[in-house]
Amino acid sequence: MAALLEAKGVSKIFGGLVAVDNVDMTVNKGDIFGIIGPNGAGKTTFFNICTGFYTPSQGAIYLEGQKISGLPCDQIAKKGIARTFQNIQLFKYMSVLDNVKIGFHINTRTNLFDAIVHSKTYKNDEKIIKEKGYAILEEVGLSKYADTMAGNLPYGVQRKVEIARALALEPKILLLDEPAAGMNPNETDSLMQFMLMLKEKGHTITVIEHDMKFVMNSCNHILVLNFGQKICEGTPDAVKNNEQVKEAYFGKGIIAARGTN
Amino acid sequence: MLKVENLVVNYGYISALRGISFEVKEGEIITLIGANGAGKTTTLVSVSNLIKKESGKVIFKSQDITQTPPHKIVKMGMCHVPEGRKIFPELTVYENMISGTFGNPALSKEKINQLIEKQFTLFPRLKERRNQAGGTLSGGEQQMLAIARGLMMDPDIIMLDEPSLGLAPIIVEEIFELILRIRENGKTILLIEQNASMSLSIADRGYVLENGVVTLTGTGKELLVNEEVKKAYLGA
Amino acid sequence: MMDKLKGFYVKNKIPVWVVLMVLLVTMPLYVSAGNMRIVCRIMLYIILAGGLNVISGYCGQLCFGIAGFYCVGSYVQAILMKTYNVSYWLALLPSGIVAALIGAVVALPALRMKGIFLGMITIGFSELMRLIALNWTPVTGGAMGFKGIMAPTFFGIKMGGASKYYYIFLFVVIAYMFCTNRVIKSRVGRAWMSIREDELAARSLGVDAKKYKILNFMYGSFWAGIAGAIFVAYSTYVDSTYFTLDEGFNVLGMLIIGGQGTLVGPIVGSFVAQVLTESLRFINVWRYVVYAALIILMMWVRPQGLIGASGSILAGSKAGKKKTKKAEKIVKSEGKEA
Amino acid sequence: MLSQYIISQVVNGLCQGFIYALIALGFAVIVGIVGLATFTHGEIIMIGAYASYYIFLACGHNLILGLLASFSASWIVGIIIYKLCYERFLEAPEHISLICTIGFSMLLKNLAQIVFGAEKKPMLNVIENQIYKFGPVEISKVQFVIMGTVIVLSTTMMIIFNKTKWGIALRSVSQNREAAALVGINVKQTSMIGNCIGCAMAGVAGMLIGIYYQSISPTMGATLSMKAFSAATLGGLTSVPLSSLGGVVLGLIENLGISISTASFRDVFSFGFLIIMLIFKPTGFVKRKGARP
Amino acid sequence: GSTSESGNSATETTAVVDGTSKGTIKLGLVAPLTGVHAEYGQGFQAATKIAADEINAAGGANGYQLEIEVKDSAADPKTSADIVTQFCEDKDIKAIIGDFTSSACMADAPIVDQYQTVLLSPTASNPDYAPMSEYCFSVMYNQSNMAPWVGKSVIGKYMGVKSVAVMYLNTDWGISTNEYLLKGLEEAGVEVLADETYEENETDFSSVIAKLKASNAEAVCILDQGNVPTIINQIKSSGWNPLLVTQGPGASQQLLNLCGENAEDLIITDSSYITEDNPATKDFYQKFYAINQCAPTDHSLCAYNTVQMLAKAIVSIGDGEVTRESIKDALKTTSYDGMAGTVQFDENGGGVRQFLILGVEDGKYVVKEDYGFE
Ligand SMILES: Nc1ncnc2c1ncn2[C@@H]1O[C@H](COP(=O)(O)OP(=O)(O)OP(=O)(O)O)[C@@H](O)[C@H]1O
Ligand SMILES: Nc1ncnc2c1ncn2[C@@H]1O[C@H](COP(=O)(O)OP(=O)(O)OP(=O)(O)O)[C@@H](O)[C@H]1O
Ligand SMILES: [Mg+2]
Ligand SMILES: [Mg+2]
Repeated sequence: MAALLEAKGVSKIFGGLVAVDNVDMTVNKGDIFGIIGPNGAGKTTFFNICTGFYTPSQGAIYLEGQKISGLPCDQIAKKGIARTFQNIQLFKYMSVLDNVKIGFHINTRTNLFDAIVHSKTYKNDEKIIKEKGYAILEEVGLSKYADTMAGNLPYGVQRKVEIARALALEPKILLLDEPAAGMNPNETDSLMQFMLMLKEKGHTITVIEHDMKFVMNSCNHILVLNFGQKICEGTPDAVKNNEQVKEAYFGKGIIAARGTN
Repeated sequence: MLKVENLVVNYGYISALRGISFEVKEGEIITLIGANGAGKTTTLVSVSNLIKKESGKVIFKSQDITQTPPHKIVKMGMCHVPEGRKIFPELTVYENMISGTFGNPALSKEKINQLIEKQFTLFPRLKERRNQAGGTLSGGEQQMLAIARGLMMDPDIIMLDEPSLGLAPIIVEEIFELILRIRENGKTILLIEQNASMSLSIADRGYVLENGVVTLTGTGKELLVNEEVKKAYLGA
Repeated sequence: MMDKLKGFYVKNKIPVWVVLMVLLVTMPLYVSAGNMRIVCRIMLYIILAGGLNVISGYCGQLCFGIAGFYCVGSYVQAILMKTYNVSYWLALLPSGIVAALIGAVVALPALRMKGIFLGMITIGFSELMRLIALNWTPVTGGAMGFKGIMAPTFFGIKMGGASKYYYIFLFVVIAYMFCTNRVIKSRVGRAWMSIREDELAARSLGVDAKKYKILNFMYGSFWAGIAGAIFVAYSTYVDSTYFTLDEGFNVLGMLIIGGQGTLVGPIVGSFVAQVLTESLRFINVWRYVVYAALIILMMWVRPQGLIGASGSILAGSKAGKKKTKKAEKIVKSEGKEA
Repeated sequence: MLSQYIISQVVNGLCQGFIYALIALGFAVIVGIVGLATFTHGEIIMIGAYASYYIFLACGHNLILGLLASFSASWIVGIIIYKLCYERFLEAPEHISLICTIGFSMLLKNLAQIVFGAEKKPMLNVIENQIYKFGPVEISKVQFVIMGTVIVLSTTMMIIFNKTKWGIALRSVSQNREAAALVGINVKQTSMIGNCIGCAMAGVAGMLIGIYYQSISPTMGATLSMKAFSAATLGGLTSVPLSSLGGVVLGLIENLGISISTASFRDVFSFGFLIIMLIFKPTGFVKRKGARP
Repeated sequence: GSTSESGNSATETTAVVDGTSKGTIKLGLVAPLTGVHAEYGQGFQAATKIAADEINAAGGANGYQLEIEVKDSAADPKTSADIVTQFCEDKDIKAIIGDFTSSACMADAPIVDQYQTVLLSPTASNPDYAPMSEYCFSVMYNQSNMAPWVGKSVIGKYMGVKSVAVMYLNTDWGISTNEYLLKGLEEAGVEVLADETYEENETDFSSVIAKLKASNAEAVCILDQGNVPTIINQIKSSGWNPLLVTQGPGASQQLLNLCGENAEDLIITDSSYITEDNPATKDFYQKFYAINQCAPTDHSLCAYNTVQMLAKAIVSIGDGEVTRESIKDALKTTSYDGMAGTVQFDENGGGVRQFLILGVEDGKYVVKEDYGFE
């Protein structure tokens, strides 16, 4: 399979702190690619580099063989990377539908003059947004919340809205930062089903998560970071049995064990 | 120690809590479980009096604290580690921890230094980052800081709102061990967790919240084996 | 009260508009010339507050310097008309465009900063514009000002005097409302609002924040420039004292009283501010003391402005103090399912 | 001769810069440390100046009494401002309290014109006009007092805000009020006292400015507060010593600019400098910390 | 403080004194009672009231009682123009007095031209203002006569200095005064070593003063109004002691109060000096003080003169009908001989006044040269 997203020797340094240290990564089309690692290992920072919020101190990121690091984040979004945030960044005072509508930004063309004269472009765009917007909400199971203000929703639902909004970009790859945080096991489970469904539909997903059950059962490939460095990479089983990972991440295993049963 | 009677809280038209009652005795670990939006956070927030209550009563150390301002409640020995971290982004890690001691003026300088060292051994990450601004920490580091800040005041009762949120499994383990250790020191704990199986397994008693009302109570063990609870919160 | 009015409007859209238009068009017939001038002043401030509303209300960029754009528009119109003998109508658009270009220049630093720092830049810019007008004597007339800028003729009717010039103001206000209404309901408006709500998230969704902030400043300052341009020919005289910082604060005050981020906010704000200051004349020097007290009182009663929605990022109350019954049901039913 | 001229312009710039710094101090405390938006600063300066004026009129030129009067008058106004413009809007977006303070400043200004009279009042020879010479540098006694005040106040403030527990409490209040309440800080009281400290500093500044310029008027604060606002912004708002540095730099830039052109370009230099500076360093002299995606 | 009498009403009516009254004539006064220029606007209000009361008490102007309606323009030209329109719309108002700033007056000019109503400003000083319409008048002297005289006769001849440094306000008034002053200085052969301008809201003049000081001029000429005391104080406290001459602020008690000892030896030109110990102005001073609790300035005196001149114009209409038009025609030729010399208008409606050269000695004004010094 072709490499969709590639990182080559990426590092990020804050002052004296090496947050990401010479990391290589290859995400193939159709993957659900997991990134795990202890707190402060540099996972979110790595995402921020992939999506253009940070420029790497060293190395580069490639999307379909094209170098994207150094581009501003909105350009990268246009190239086809959509993301969610670790600490939810919804438009809290807007309705769920409006949140999704803004997600269509890159897929529509209306400019100031189109808007003023209600040109053909404008009408087309509004039609697309309306139809597809509802379709996405339907798909994610949020249609009953369409008119609710996003900030008032429970934590777990907000996470879903963020995913729906990212889907509106029709991205080539979706980066999810701890999507299951704050969800109970049942909800985590349904999120997992949802992700697998997306995968079925041909989406490529990269996900950061601390819930091992979630990661082990959904990802087909896992990258483990510690102190910014890659300490291990491979299939869930390979990672699970890696001593270094056990020591740094799983601890005595009470929780990691849950991943297997 | 803490007694909540018939608590009702509304957000505008929405009723988040519709008459919740529960009790926390000294030295107990109590856990509240429930789905997203069941009202767990709202319960803690209204106990700390951060939002307006419609009706109901909160009694702490046999004093009515229903209308007591939050900072006074804290000074009575109640610590609340809020959902979503809420650390001070522009203060350094060290200053954030110092700010935790405001709730307990009785602490001496030595005691404070001791406490700081204690948190640092608990979360070595924080020690490495002690002069970094709180806002630039990673998500999990912020969560550690929030817990450490809460522990700095050396409270009598500590209310933890999803303390394991965003933490690596190894740290989650430590947190749970820590909770047990805190209890051994004679403190009381009110815990909210998504990971119901873990929290119930260490809890003395648990309350199940559903849509703003308590639907089930029992000891941790009882709830762990309860079919309904199993189905709804523990994951099949 | 607000809801009832809205309900009435929704039911009787067409009659309401017809009555409103007739009242507006025939205004000079039943309002005295002296009061027509106050009406014109209200309209001037509607356009200014409207321009500011686009910048600070819809895009969330703190701007104290709207008077600077107003100044640019005025002077460009005056210079074109007096120095280059361009006709009134032909000069209008360039005045707006020059103001918009200056707006783009101001937006450049705005790309990198927020809040009070941005506010400070706009204050500095506004003062710079005024100082240029004051000191660039050969072009702007300096402290001596610009005089004798004539109102235009329109199909042989000289538009001088408030009662006639009113129609020009009215036309521009309607044009502003029409365009802005369409823009904010489009992709462009949504992009602006997404920047206001959460710039980071907006950028992650591919909204080119730079481009849209520049566009936003240009659009807002364009209208402020147009306001300046039509104002000079109305006043016939202009000098730098018209464009003090206080003017900028006044406009911002009106906007906030009316309600930021709403289409009618500027109208209500400007109307209330002018009518209040005029009707308080009877208390003499106490006028502004009482007016100021009323402003504070108003913020206490309705911090989101007279028209503003309470569930908005600009409102000050936490999300969802007020919500539709429908939303409530949804949340409740969700709770049961879980 | 030329160098003498340059030296005297530099000294003038420094002195004026210290005046700006004096006002910027209080402003930085209110806006930067307590985290409240204000446009009433100029009027508090005026209140401080009038309070000391009436004391000087009644009790003779007693600096200590004047100081007490301006300090307490502006402290009280600080309380009123807090109650009217901030307390209710602590959770609300900034622009709301901003408008309240704009309203309150309008109220104070107009009220002062009615109560004190709209005309200028003389404040002559409170500190005798004595000039000290250090080689080519000439500095008057008042200027010494002002410089001393700025230096003493900014160091004290720096120590209070950075080294004491109360300082940490004050800063945490401005960053997250809910969390501050949860660690046991009395949010309302703390921010009120912070606001009052800022106001009192402005009041004292008002007295010194009155003494320095030898006259006071109800509208004296407007221009000065804009400059203090710029100075504090240059200083990055959150740091008291850097804000006073911002004031001094601003004064220097202005006066050096004037010495090569004319005084009517004063604001062109200061605002021009501010804009250029902010374009290159969007948060002033300090680096804003604590934010990341 | 504000006028205690004005109380809650903007209109000040004076009771009719005797039966011979032919009725009342209403005058409008537009002035900045609030805002940055409130000091002057409130001065206008008090001074016009004093004048009207005096005239009415003496039987009125040609038997007509004068009534003044005051409206606040808040120092905003737009508002000023709106108020002037309201006055013009009110058929009872026969003439308008005001506004304070030239900006406001110039915004008002087209309106009074359209409505053919006299606008008599006490203080408008922009040389372009009065020529804008035949209905526009100003009692503030015209710089083209005055400033060259200051340069040539006062600085050149009376003071006899060889070099001078000039600082002037960057407003219409300051710029035109400076221009004419330089002409006068040139004629007198006085060398101008520095010519500096500054903004109206300036507070710190030290850098301008340093520049003047570096020029080593014998004398400093200050062309300003409100800032003069501050400038004088700052010159003195910088340890410099040049000859000082000023034009613009008017010789008021306020100036002396604000400068204290620093005013000593100051040379100032004005058509009179308004202090309590000047017999000519004592009465006015006291009345003004009773209303405003502060000393009147030259601006207030000008406002007083506007009412007196309108009254004289009305008197000169005689048995003719008092209309807006007849007031304008009469005003053109009116000349008023008051406590501050003779005031009349030039062909454009600009003010022509006579001037004294005054000095300050022991904290008091002393007439150095009488009217007509050339
Ligand atoms: N802007 C910054 N300035 C300084 N240090 C930073 C900055 N951003 C991140 N860091 C540091 O870099 C490290 C990596 O942070 P990152 O957020 O990538 O961790 P993470 O792997 O996502 O952890 P978590 O699982 O807790 O979210 C952390 O130790 C953090 O303190
Ligand atoms: N500020 C608010 N405005 C309106 N509704 C709110 C607000 N905060 C919470 N709610 C609603 O109140 C209900 C209870 O919320 P609460 O946060 O207490 O739930 P929770 O049990 O803590 O959920 P989670 O597990 O997601 O944290 C939810 O339906 C939520 O949507
Ligand atoms: Mg992370
Ligand atoms: Mg919760």
